[in-house]
Amino acid sequence: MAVMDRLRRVAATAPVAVSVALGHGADAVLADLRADARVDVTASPRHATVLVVAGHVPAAAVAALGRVHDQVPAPRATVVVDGDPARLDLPAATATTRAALVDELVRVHAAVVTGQRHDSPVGPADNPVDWQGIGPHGQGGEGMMGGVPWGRPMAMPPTVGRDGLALDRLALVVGPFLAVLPPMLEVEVGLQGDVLEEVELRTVPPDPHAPTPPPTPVDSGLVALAELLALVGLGALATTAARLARTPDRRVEDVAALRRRIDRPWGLRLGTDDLDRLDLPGVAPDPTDRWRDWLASAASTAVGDAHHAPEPVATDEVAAQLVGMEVGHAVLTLATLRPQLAASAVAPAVSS
Amino acid sequence: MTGLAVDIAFWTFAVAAAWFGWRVFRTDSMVRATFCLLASFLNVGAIMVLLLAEYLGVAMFFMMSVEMVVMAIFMVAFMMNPAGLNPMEMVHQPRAAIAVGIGAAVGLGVVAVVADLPPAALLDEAGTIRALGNELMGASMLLMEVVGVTLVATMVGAVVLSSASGRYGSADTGSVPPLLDPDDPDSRPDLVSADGEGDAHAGHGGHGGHGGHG
Amino acid sequence: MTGELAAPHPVLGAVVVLGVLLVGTAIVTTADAVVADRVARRGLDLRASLVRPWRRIALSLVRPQPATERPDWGLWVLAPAAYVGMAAMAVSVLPLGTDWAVADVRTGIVVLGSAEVLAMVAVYLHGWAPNSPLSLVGAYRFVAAGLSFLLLSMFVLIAAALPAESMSLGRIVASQQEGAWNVLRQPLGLPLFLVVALSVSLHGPLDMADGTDLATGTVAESSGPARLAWEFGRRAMLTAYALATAVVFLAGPAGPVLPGWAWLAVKTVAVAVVLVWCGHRLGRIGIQRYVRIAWTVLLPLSFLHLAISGVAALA
Amino acid sequence: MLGAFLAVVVATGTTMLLVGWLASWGRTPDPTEAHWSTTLPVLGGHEPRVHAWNRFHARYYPMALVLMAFEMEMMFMYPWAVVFVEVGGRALVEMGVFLALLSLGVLYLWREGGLSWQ
Amino acid sequence: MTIVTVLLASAVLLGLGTWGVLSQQSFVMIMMGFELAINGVMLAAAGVWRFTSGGEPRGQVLVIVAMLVMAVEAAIGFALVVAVYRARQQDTTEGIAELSR
Repeated sequence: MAVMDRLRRVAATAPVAVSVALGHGADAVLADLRADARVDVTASPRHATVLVVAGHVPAAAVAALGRVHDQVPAPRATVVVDGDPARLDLPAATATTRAALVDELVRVHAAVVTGQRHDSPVGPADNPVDWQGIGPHGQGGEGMMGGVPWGRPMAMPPTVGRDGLALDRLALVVGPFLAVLPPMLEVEVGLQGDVLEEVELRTVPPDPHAPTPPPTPVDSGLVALAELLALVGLGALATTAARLARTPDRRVEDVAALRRRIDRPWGLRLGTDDLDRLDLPGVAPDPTDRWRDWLASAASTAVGDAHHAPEPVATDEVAAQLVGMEVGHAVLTLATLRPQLAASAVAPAVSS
Repeated sequence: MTGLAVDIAFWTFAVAAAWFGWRVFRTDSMVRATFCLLASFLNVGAIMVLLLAEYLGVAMFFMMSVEMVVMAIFMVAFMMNPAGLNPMEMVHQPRAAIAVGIGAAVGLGVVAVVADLPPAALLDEAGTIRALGNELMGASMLLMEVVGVTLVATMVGAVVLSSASGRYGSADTGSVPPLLDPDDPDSRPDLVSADGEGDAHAGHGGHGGHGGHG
Repeated sequence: MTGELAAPHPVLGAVVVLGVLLVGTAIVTTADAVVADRVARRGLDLRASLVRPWRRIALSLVRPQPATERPDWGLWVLAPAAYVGMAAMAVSVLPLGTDWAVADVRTGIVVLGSAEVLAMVAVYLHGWAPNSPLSLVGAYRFVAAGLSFLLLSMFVLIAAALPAESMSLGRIVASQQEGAWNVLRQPLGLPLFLVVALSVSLHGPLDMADGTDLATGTVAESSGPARLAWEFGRRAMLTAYALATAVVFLAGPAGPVLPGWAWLAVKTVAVAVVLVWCGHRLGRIGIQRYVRIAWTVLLPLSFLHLAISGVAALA
Repeated sequence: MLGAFLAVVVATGTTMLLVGWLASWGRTPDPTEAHWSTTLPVLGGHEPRVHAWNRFHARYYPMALVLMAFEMEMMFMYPWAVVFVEVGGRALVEMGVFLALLSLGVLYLWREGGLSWQ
Repeated sequence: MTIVTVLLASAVLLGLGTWGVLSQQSFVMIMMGFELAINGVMLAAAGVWRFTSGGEPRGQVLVIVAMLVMAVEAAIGFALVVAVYRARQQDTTEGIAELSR
């Protein structure tokens, strides 16, 4: 056990593995966490030690937040930034401010790793669906497709597929706290293989009486760029982008330097050049042009030009464009629409 | 390795090959079944190495792994309930099958024991690969080219049969959805018949080919 | 160096192979941290770069592996074991010094190929086992890539066997010492093989199974020691393929003054650093584009490579 | 020769055992014993409606089938490579014809769109 | 390890394969049975080559041909499964029999 104790002490000094649950208007916190070397932002809550809840989480998303909270392996802890843990049904969570966040994370992480803190799961301990012992094998039902093994039904009956092969369709709702998606976005997909056959896109709107968020002190385009870079596996460059995003007086040269490193056929464009072009009002059709716009805007706001807020997009129109895409393509496409989707979450656009 | 070690290794591999071969048909999970078959192949490959057919044995590993990965893809694609979450028996005539299987094994076993094959040991244990190469470049040259033609025919046949739309129109014209319950002919879900929409682009190579329809 | 290479006792050989994988993983992990900090321009705190990965490993060891709703535990444990096992299999047939290998089998390149294909099986199982949608998509994505890069790696290795007149990797090194290094006489082979190395070891920009766009795909449901085992596998596989690259194209242990194993280590580390650097500068390519390029560009290139190597071997 | 393979088996087996031991450390063998809400797959907050284990539509199945036939040529190529220098130019021509033949199959696959997602 | 023991092992594999082919209903499982049987055949061929041929390379070619048969069978078999499924949405032999009426 002495070995484990020593390991725990070393582990307590490791970068804090953080899963970030983003509410509305939390870009600044995300940029802080990405830019800080004391923190590792994980893509899956399973890899995290601490869950960070940032921004305004509407009441409609509280149940989903609880499920993400439980997916962080125990022992776990939650830190809520500028919010009220009780409102989120996470009674054990720590509240802190954006300024003190990383220091608090280091402290909480050490406490979790050394066994001094553990937030209990908030979801049910047993599957609410009663399935055990029903059916000849305990699968919860009769017949080949009638069972509900482990409380979950068999796949939906096959429907007509895009290429005429009607295989099972996975019906999933992805989001609103999946790190690969823009914040507060729920994607309801019918997945056949790795292709999206049906897509419905929903944003979770802020609560009616939610406090108006203060103007974001970061450049949302650069935050979106950092997320896009992380999604194509360029985590180190994402750090650079996030650092630039939170530097209020960033220099044009720095933005240009970042652009030189990623805007090349073998850089970020290796991931985005191949994405399908989009036909949406107010959005550049070419996926690469969309992040080039973010860089251009970041360079111009640095020298004091007026900052253009992104136009909201109609989610059903975006969803229509996603049909038929491979999962990875769809994720990257949504990431290139991050500012627009954030805008439409607050002020939904009407379908044209 | 001495003769005894080789014997022990042989029996280990032989029993493992047979056991995995049996598990193939006794597991609920299709993925497990497929990779049990792979394990059976790997054990036979190991026996081949013990038989000094070094190249063939190692090539078994290589060839059969690829084949079983492809097999797994198709198993999971076409077997309902591929993980066996909801256990079921998908067999018919089980008794007859067992009888025939045992009969085949016993019959061949008797032949193996009774037949008096004249022993002739390997002349050149170190040169088996080179001999195979010279055979393929020499006497079996024609065989190799015939194999080439066969494989091309296989590839073309596989593409023609499996692709969504051939030059004679969509392959799924007139398709019907399956029965939800195999015993109940009325359980066919009432779905829109496949009209081939959405795969008109599948006949053109080279591009991702995703429109906004589907 | 014309005959078969000397071999240590099998048990000692296993220790050597494990040692190579562990040391290689340590070097790759360190290189990864240093390159990441350089690319991120985090300043030149080399000590922080060097210490951070070890602390992360300690963190993994003290974290638990959560269950998913209905996983296939057997396959979930088998997958990382098989994946690292295949890296070990690859290392065991590679010459590790001037005149010795753990196992200089005559069918070395076929064993290397088998290790690669079985590694594909392991990755597939790793994505299948947790019964999670994103992991499953990662597994299938990798199989698409695997079925595409397989042919490249085979053609490249067969081309290397041509001048050696043998499938033994020891002979392939010897033939390079007698003639020119393969990087010179088979110039197309090295880039093609690096593509294979990145793909099979799941490193960026070709990390198809564990991509961050799938919330890390097959590893998305893993935590703690199980995840550590998988990450060890990725880096061990990178080590094995960097080693194979050094042996097949850079004449492995050949070189003046220094002992053979030292030259091999230098060349391997150089290849590994190049691969790691690629991962931090190149974005992940989409799977459909990958498959298309592999079959329509890289496969014809590998035919050309085979022709060039054949003519060069006869000349 | 068998001694060399014994070494391969021992090295591979030892490594697999050790890593398997590491990977099985701290597993809960029975998932029903775990707190249920912690066992849901990672989807960002929602419960999946069905198990992930269903008939998965691999979109590249024509490519997989063609590969299965195509890789059979490897069986011939490895021994060919060993005797290549010995046989000389004839071997180059013969394998060239063989590969050219097989490339027709790949060409057909590409022309029929089998390389793009179905 | 003698020719008899090798042939016995291959007979067991062949018997298991036959049992699988006859008892399974689904196409893909039947193909697995075939492959297992061919597995036994390959083992027998390798054994005969080792113990009775004196190193005749054609014995090895026979094993390669058996592998080839397996690959062709699998490729065409799966393509047929796809075609049949596309046309009839069925993956079992019984399903086809019912629908042909």
